[in-house]
Amino acid sequence: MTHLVYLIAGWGITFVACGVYAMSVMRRSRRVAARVPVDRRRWMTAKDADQLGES
Amino acid sequence: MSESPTSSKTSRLLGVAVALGAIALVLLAFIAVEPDVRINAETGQEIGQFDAVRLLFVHVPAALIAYLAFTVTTVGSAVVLWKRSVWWDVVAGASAEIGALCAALTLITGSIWGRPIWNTWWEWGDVRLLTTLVLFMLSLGYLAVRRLEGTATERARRSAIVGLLLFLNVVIVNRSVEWWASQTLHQKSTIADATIEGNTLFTLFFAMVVGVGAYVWMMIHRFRLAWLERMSDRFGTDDLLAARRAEADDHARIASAVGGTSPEGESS
Amino acid sequence: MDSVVSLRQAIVLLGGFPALAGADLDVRSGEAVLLQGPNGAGKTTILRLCAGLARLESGTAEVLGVDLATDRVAVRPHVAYAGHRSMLYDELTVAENIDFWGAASAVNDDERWAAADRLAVDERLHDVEVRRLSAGQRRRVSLAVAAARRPSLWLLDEPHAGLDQAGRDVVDQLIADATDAGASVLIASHELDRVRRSAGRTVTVAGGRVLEAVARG
Amino acid sequence: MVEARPRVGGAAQAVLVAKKDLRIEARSRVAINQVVPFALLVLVLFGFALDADTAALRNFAPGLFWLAVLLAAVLAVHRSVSVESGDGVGDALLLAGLRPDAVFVGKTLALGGQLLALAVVLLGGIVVLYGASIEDAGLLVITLIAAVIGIASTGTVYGALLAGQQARETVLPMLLLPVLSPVLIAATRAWGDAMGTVATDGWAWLALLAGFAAIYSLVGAMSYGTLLEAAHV
Repeated sequence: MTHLVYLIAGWGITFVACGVYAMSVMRRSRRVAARVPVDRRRWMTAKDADQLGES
Repeated sequence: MSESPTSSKTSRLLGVAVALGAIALVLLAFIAVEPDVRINAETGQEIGQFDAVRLLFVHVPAALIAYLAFTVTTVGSAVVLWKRSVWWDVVAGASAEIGALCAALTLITGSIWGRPIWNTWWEWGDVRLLTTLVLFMLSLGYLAVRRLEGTATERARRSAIVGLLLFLNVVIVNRSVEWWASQTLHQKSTIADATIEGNTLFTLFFAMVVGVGAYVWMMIHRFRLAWLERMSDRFGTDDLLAARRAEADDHARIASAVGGTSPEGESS
Repeated sequence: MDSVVSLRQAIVLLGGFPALAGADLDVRSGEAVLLQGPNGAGKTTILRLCAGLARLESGTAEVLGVDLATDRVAVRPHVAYAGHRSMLYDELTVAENIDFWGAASAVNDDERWAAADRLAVDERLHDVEVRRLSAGQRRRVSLAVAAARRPSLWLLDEPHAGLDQAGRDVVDQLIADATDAGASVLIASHELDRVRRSAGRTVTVAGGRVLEAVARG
Repeated sequence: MVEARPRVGGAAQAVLVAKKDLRIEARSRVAINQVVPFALLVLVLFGFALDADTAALRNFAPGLFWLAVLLAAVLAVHRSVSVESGDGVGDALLLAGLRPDAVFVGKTLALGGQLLALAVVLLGGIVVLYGASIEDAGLLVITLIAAVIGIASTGTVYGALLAGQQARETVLPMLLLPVLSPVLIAATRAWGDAMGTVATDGWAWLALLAGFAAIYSLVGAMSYGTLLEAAHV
């Protein structure tokens, strides 16, 4: 296969970068979730948006 | 690994599908696709991209998602300014972060592809290259604005204006570099090229589907993280509010205990 | 009489901190009210809320008939807010500041300088840059700028701080003139004895709430 | 209860704000004493970097000129913002009841005026130091004005966005310079034509500059009120 080094670099960087980013998001979310009561860890509803947001 | 608090049934299902899609994509890209080799009709030499063509299956989806993500950011910013929507503020921010990552990957994979094919890491004469680079730098600016001090409302308004300008800026930059760069090396012809085989075309299409799936999956998690952050802020505020009210009650109790006069001692 | 300020369960967040945690307050027109309370009680935030500068998080707030939840801007031209900061351009002279702020709020020349005279801004200071003034001199200039606009509501944050005896008398006179003219005055101060003489009513603020209203005894 | 107050017209308010900014500059001389010398220094450093190659310097004179202007403009924008971050002045501006779009126009005019003066000095600089020659003065002057309006309006918008921020000094260049990259490209090309260093249609580039200036002036006037209210003071 020609250009093998370029192929490994291109595909490798892409997969590693996406993986690292996904892991960091999950890690951050675990840390933040610890500060939110369990019953409020649902995903945002219109009602929540009203409470959180602007007057 | 314990379950992420940003997971749900939908996101897990999508995640598994994207992971399987990625594996299938690797197999398709490295096995099903033939290297791009053509014979020059006049000289009889072998020309083409050879195996480097396989880089396009990460480069093209990354570029597609980058532009898709920033479009979402711009739309979200407009809705924030128009309807003061919190939901769209979170979406715009999440999308810009993923967009910046994909723009960076577009530039990196493009550069890696350009080295063997164009014989240069970077080409100043190319409009899409320059536009994407400036877009990447603009998105870093947008993300910096999102990290500025201030309340959630202040941040939402400020970043919405920058987010709205993001799209406008990209259009202006694209126009200007299009005039500026006298020639373009870019693969305008590649996709339309008749020599692209069925397999290559299918794999490219499949890569875009996997890419969009990955974008949606990442958006779900990133959105939920931002939402958790806001919830955490809010519950923090509730605690502070309770503490603040207790402070007022204490003060009232002391005041009534000393006979209705306020405690001057606390004033200074 | 008309209600000039009406706060109900007003909550204001400053960087996530509840500076006001559900404050109720009423001020009628022509009334001078003293806000007292410890540091960090929320007095300044009440004034800033009434001036249309702080954002109401929840509750209701109506000032001069304007609903602050929906329109903070409309109330601003009709109030005068004088806080710890001079609100003047340091690099401009006294006269240039008075002219700029007067012109910005559409106050004519005569009124600008009449107000300056009333607050005894020394004429010799007119061509001095504000950064060279003492704190007391600055306070007089910024009060003169505010007075020239003939506000319907005065919001004074520690108006006596940093002033000499003559300056304090000028402030007292300003408050008296304002109420005589039918304007309302809200004063946050620690100098209770001094302000109680001018104020009709004293209100205690603590923990971001208004505790009780003490009638003039 | 709130009765209407006589209002000053928007144009008069803009002039008022512009005159105020220029008066402060006349007194503090930040632009004259710091920004202009900095820009001239950049021109000299370009000379060192390009090995004092006269032909190269003459060829690149338009680009180096506009790069120096952009770098100096970042400093000028900082100054324009810090004028309003004085002792409670931000509050006072909101309370005075000035129209936000008028404040935007006023500050843009004052900043643009200073940049124009700076550009004239720098033009002298590239003529003397790089041996640049002017072949089409009309194109040169009109390009200068359009570019300066574009830079000043963009700078005023992004400056207001960062008012009261501690991170302003680092974030402003990062935000402003990519946004201004089309101005750099177009103004360099148009001046290249006006100075006879590049065979291109300078007037077409001028059209792009004018479009940029128009868009940013419009966006700035429309969004300035929101930016002032969202400023973290």
